[in-house]
Amino acid sequence: MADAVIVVSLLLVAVTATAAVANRDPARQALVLSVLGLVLAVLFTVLQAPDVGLSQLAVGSALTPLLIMLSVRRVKRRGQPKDGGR
Amino acid sequence: MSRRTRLWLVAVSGTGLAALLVAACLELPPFGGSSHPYGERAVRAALARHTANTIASVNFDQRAYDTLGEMSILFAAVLGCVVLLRQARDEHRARPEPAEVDLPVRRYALIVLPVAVVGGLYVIAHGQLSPGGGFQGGVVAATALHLLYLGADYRALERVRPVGLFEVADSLAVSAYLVLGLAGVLAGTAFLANTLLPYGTFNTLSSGGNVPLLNAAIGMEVACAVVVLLARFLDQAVEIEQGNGKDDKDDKDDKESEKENGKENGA
Amino acid sequence: MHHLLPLLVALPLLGAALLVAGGRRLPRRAAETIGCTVSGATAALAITLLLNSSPPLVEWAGGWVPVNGESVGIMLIGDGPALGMAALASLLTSAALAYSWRYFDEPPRRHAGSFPALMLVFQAGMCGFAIAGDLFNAFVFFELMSVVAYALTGYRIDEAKAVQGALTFAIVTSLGAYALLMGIALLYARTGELAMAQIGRGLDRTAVHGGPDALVLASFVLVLTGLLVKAAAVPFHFWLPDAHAVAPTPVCMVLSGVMVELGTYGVWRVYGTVFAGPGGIPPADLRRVLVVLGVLTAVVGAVMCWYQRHIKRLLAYSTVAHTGLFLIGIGVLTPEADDGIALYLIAHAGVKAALFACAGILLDRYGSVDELALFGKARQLRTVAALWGVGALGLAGLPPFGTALGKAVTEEAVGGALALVYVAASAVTGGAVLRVGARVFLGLGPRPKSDGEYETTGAGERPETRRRLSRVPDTMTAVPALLLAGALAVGTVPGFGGLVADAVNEAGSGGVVVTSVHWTVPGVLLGLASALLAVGLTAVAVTRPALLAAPDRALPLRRLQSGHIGDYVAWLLVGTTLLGVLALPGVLGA
Amino acid sequence: MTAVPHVLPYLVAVWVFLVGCYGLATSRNLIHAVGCLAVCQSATYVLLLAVGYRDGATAPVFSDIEPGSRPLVDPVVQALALTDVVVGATVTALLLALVLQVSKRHGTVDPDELSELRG
Repeated sequence: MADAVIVVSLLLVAVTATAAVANRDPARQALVLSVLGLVLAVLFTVLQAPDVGLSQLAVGSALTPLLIMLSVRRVKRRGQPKDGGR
Repeated sequence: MSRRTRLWLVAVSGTGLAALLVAACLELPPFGGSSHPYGERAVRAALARHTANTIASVNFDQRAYDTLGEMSILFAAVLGCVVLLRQARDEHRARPEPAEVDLPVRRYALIVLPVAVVGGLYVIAHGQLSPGGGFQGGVVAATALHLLYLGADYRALERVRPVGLFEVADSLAVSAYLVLGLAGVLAGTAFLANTLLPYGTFNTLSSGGNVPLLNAAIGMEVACAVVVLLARFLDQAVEIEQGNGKDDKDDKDDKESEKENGKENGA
Repeated sequence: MHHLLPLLVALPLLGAALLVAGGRRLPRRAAETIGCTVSGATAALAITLLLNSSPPLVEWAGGWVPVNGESVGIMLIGDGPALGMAALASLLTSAALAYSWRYFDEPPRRHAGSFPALMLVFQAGMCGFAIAGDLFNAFVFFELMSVVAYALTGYRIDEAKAVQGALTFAIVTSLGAYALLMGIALLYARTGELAMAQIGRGLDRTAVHGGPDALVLASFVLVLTGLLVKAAAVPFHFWLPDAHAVAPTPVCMVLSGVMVELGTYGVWRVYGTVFAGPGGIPPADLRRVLVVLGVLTAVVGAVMCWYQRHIKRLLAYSTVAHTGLFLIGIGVLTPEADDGIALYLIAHAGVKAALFACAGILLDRYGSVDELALFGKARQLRTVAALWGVGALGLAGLPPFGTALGKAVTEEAVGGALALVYVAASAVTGGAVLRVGARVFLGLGPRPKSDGEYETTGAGERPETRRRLSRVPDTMTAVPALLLAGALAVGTVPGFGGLVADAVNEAGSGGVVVTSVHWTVPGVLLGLASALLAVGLTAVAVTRPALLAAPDRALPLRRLQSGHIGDYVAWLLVGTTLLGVLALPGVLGA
Repeated sequence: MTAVPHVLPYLVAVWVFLVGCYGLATSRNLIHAVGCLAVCQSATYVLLLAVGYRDGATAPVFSDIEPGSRPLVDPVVQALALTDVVVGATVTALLLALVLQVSKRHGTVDPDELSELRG
């Protein structure tokens, strides 16, 4: 049972990573990356590494995509100088 | 180099590298094997020092010197981001307009926020017992604080988040970690030696000697570092604007950012 | 004594943390004083440890001294080369901080301490990498020095070139670091250990059926990729000119003077302790890998160096060329060559840092580092001109500079055609620097013309000082003068060469070898030959520019340096595969 | 024996690394390139943890199991991976900061349009 879960999550990691690279739009890529973070966290948990899973969840699926989204926003904001508060 | 040439290069060399790596994978010990000499030694050492979570023991005791390096990377990256994302000569700050937030979003954020912050602190505190620790809890607590941006608005966030203070706290946490390490040298044992404090009762909050202290220092460092990082990026995304043609003079910039920094805004 | 080894890391880090903590209130002068003091104290500590490093020091962080030969802690090495590199890094950091004293670009508002703090963290990273005896720990400090280096390279965010160069540097080096980590993971899978010496023993133990297999080869290739990216060997070198040409001058001094060389040092250390045994990579294969890459690097670096007009970029390419020479030296695997390279490396650090310091003075005084734009403009900077000329001759390897001594010893050890590579590469790079000096400081020859569109000009850069200097401050000339004096002392102080050689041999894997390091007649002649060749090249280039101007033949080579991140990543992959191919015969034969 | 093929986890790590490299080399947007670098790095986590796994073992945390009662997975690789995760996040942050400055100074985040440094 556990083995099947490992195989499935490994394959999911491979697929999501490929999707993250194939998505050429950074905003959408950030979403895929956060999914990748989630899938990795699941994989790490079934590999009996809850510590790493937890930090991957916090970093990979929250922090990194958030930073990317903020950067996308900043880059998009160039050219349209006036913008609202959020 | 044209895109086509580059694609060819990547294809050819990627194939070569892939062949090499796959050949190496076939030589690796089979997945799930049982030979982990270092791992078994680490478990024994952790038990000898009354640390229930072996990973915490490896991170904060056996390989605490690695963690020092890692913490310095985080510290350096924060310092680097502060320097790189400073206000350039030709930029000025624009106060973002306060915006209306949907009530459900606001409620959700304001309810989740304290839960998440407390959860983060809990995860930090129990690092040497259960999965979690300074890193995980620090990131969670710091990210949670930014729910305030979602729930209320940017100015509310700015009031509870004096970035300067967090920077200072960040460096103080780094110093604390270093001082704990240096205590070992002063006591005549080795740097970062976990021999000064009693190891305590197995599986309690104060067990493990130095481990909870180092863990707390890391938790504080990570939390502050992530807050500062996110603050710098939010600054860029929301406040700093290119000085389209106006080319502000330095002193004016100074005044504006001084205002930002003094937090005397009455919003 | 050995308990003090980790202080090489802890001391500068503590200084940096205090600088940041006091950042808001700290006036600029206090921040700079603290920076210089801490950095200097660390340098003093490194030198003290170095003087006590025979027999080599070993420290286990956390006091985890091995029981029955096994430990769970991290090993720090304090032998001659490790502490020598740490001392060199510390001295250069101190020199750079002294150079930037009060004159460097205004710090970010309310962060007066951030530049010295970053430099101190950089110093800590370099020292930590130098004394690491544990492979993962080496990776951690590799990352630390890289991360700080990215931030320092992009420090001048108003400059378009600076941020682009820093980004290129960051992406390529990070990818290299991840390759290094993959290699470490493979080694851990095979041996279950992380300390370098233990991994080496583990490889030998598992290789009972004789020789290395694909796993060893792959881990070797991956680890070397990471280290060679840092060392800037062709074809991993593309980031270096882009980054070093744009980084602030004090940072360039450290980057070119010692950080790049730490990559070469890492190759030497990792091969010697991990892969040198019967279960590792056979010596013949390592020789093939390093000599081929080294010759390629030296040639590409020298040729590209000659065709630059951006002065800092020119110096950066000369660093590439010298990296090639260092790689050849450690690649032939003889104790004599190791000694020679150690001397060469120390003296080169002094000379290169001094030259960058002089280039920085030009930038701050004239707002340009372009050879053509500055033609004849710097006539009144007599002192700087003298320093520049002396530095150029030192780079070319004129006896009695330390560069010449190190080069001569290495040339004798490598022998034959490879010695010619040394003479040619040092002559061409020295000649290029001398040519710049003749044109910029003396205004010799006809006014040169731009010779193509595919190049980076150094004109129109912003000075790094608050405003253009009207007078060159004393610190900015004293620092290069001292550095050059140091490079000269390496070659002239009697007994210094022997000391270095003993320290290197004691740490080497070949057991106790007695080598003699001294000036020989052929060595002096070869040094004179390369210096003369450099002067000759300069004379021709200045008087008859058409003769040596960029011919179209060099254009394909220049087009490779496209500034495109995707290209550089592709080249990194090519280099990794090339490493695999070059080292393959030993694995197939086993 | 296990149902997981012996090399699948390693192959997945290799695949993820190479895919990340491919994306990095062909990227048309620097932010996307930084994302690809993060993908490359996740390969290292997968590889490290796969190396440390052990069939039928449990996490090396003794808050709820008796020491010595069950086999344990390797704690060292987990500590290494943990370090690696944090390093990855900080490097990403620094890279993004540089990308922001590139976008301000060059007005583009397409690497094809950055042509100041060459030759």
